[in-house]
Amino acid sequence: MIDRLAAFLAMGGHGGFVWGAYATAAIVLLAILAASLLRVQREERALQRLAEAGGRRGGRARGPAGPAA
Amino acid sequence: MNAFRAILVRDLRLALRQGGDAAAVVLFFVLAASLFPFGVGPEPNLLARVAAGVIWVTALLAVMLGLDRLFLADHEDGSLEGMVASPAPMLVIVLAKCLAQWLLSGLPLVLATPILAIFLQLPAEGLPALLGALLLGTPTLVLVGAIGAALVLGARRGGVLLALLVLPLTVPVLIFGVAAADAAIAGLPARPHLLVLGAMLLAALAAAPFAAAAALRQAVE
Amino acid sequence: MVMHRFANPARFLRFAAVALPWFSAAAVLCMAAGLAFGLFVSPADYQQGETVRIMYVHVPSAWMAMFAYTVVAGGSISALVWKHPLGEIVARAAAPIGTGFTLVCLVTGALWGKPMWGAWWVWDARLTSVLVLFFLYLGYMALLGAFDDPVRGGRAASILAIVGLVNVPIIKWSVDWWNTLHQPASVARMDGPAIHSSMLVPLLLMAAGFACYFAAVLLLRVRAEVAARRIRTLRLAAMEAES
Amino acid sequence: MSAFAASRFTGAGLGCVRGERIVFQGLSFEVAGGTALTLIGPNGAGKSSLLRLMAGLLAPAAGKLLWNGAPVADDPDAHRARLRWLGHGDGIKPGLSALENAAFWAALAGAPGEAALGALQRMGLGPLAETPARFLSQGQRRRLALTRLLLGGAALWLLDEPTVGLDAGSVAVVEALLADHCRAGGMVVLATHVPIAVPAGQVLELTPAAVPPPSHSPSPSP
Repeated sequence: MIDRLAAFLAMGGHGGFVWGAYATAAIVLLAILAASLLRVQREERALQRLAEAGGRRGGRARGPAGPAA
Repeated sequence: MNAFRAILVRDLRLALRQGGDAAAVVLFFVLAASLFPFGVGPEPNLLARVAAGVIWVTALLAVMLGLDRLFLADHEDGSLEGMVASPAPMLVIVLAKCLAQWLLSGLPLVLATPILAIFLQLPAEGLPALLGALLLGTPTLVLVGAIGAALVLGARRGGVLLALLVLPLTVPVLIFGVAAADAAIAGLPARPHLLVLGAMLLAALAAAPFAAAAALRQAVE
Repeated sequence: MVMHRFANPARFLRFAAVALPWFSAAAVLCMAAGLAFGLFVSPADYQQGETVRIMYVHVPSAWMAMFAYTVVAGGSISALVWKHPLGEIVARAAAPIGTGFTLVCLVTGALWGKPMWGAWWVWDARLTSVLVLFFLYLGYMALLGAFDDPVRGGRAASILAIVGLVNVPIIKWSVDWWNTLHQPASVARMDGPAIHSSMLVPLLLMAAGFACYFAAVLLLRVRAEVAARRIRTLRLAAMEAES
Repeated sequence: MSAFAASRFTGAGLGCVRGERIVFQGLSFEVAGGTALTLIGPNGAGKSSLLRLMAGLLAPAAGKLLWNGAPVADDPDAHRARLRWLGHGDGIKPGLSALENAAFWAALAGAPGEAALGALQRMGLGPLAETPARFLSQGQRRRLALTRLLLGGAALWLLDEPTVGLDAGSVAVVEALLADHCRAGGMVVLATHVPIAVPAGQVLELTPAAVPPPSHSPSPSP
């Protein structure tokens, strides 16, 4: 079993290149995904906070800033 | 079109009175190209092989350098919004300024090319094709560069950003410009390459002013 | 003409909430199947051996790099020509993903070139075009952030994206011609062997997976962009209410 | 001073957005031939934006501009032919002489070259025609910029704070210029912080807070 796995990983001597290629794709795509997820959470949490803050001070600000759609 | 003539005459008169900018572009071109022998070594037939490419790339960079002032001076002193609000059509403004810019920075490069051809051991039979290619190519570079110059108006690092935006778009002109000279050196006809450069120039003349006008319009908003 | 037309594109947010899980699931499934077929089932190439498996990542990323740029340019056109408020947001959201795919394509191209020709970078026609596309992406994003006013940057970048779209075919044609001029016929072209049917399955699966990934992340980034714009509007309104 | 055909310049329900800020909305105005409209209000209230909108430099986000009832957007070239714009920047090139500067704007306005000298004399800059603009004082530069208004016989003058940084003498010259223009049937719209004596006309005050914060009721989205 182990040697079949080793042969598979070796990729006919070009293992470094093949796995390098797949690793690159994985790293770049996951990095973009992570960055996008973080950004969405950060922006939407800030929007939520701002909307609530707007609601609490509604008295002074003309026209209450209703809950974010 | 006295508006076209007025803008052209004004820009030429301003540049020739100040003198500095036009000379700076040509001096950069000659200096940058003359650096290559120090880099790749003075060995004649090596230089001969790369001469056309070196001349073209440095000409390309020289034109880009001269372009970021194209609309900036007018933008800063209020002339640009005055011109946009004037009856003169936007395309006329853009074309007049591009012609003035080419006469000041494109044409002098072509005139300085023979000197560099000697410095870089360019084979003699390649020179006419190279000059023809530069004559057809530099106006295209100015027209495409004008779009970039209008786009970066009001941007923070205008100058270097202009080159980053526009250089990728100049690859076709560079490819056929050098190919024309190489073909002539190899004894092949350079005409097809020059025809392609002419086609690119016509396309740029037709399309670039619209993009530059759109960019100017939102720059003076 | 509604004044707050970009205040809250509620309809889009509802669509995004529904579509996101589907795209995400499809992306994961397609890529898993693609990897399974690509790495295990499909045979090694008689000439290139195992390195041909790099194609299952390299080629789809090239396709996506091109497709993403058309999304950027399409969004820019709808923003400038039809004044659609979401156009610029979609373009702004698609650009980083497209850049990522272009980067993947270039790196995997080098990793494929090294074993095949012994050189990390080969001025192959397609690779060179992708390199120029990479510069176009960088130019777009640099222009986007070069202005203090995000709307001004958006509009300038939209014009550049359209100019870029017009130039992409011309650049591609010139680079192909240049490549045939300088490349002796003997060196195998980048597309390697004719694609054997058993290789087509993983290729298309990976392409579908990348496309669904692109759609999912695009929706995420558009949601983030809409939220960011709403925050700026709220802050401005609050500031005016105080003054 | 050629008399201008009687005409009306009106704006209906105009809205303006700069960046993501709604500068003003639902704004209307009317200027008749021979009268002036003075825009006043604190900074950021949208005086300049309204002027730029009238000049066609800025597209309105809502509403329409009408000239004698016809929408201006239908024929922007004709609109630009009948207006002269003077913003904060003088648009004067120090490297050129006063006459060369004036001749440039004359050519752009489609006026004959000789009109430039006449305009210079009208503004009292006749003797300085040949001097390079960089030697002119601030007041003289402003008057040189104002010569642009006299070229090409435009009915509508749009001036953004024309008298900023001017001494009393120059302000008087500006006021006389506006009076002559209105007497000849022309129109003037100017934004200003300092009082400027203007013949018959109205005042439009722009207040920044004229805009309620964007409502959050889900407005009909695109």
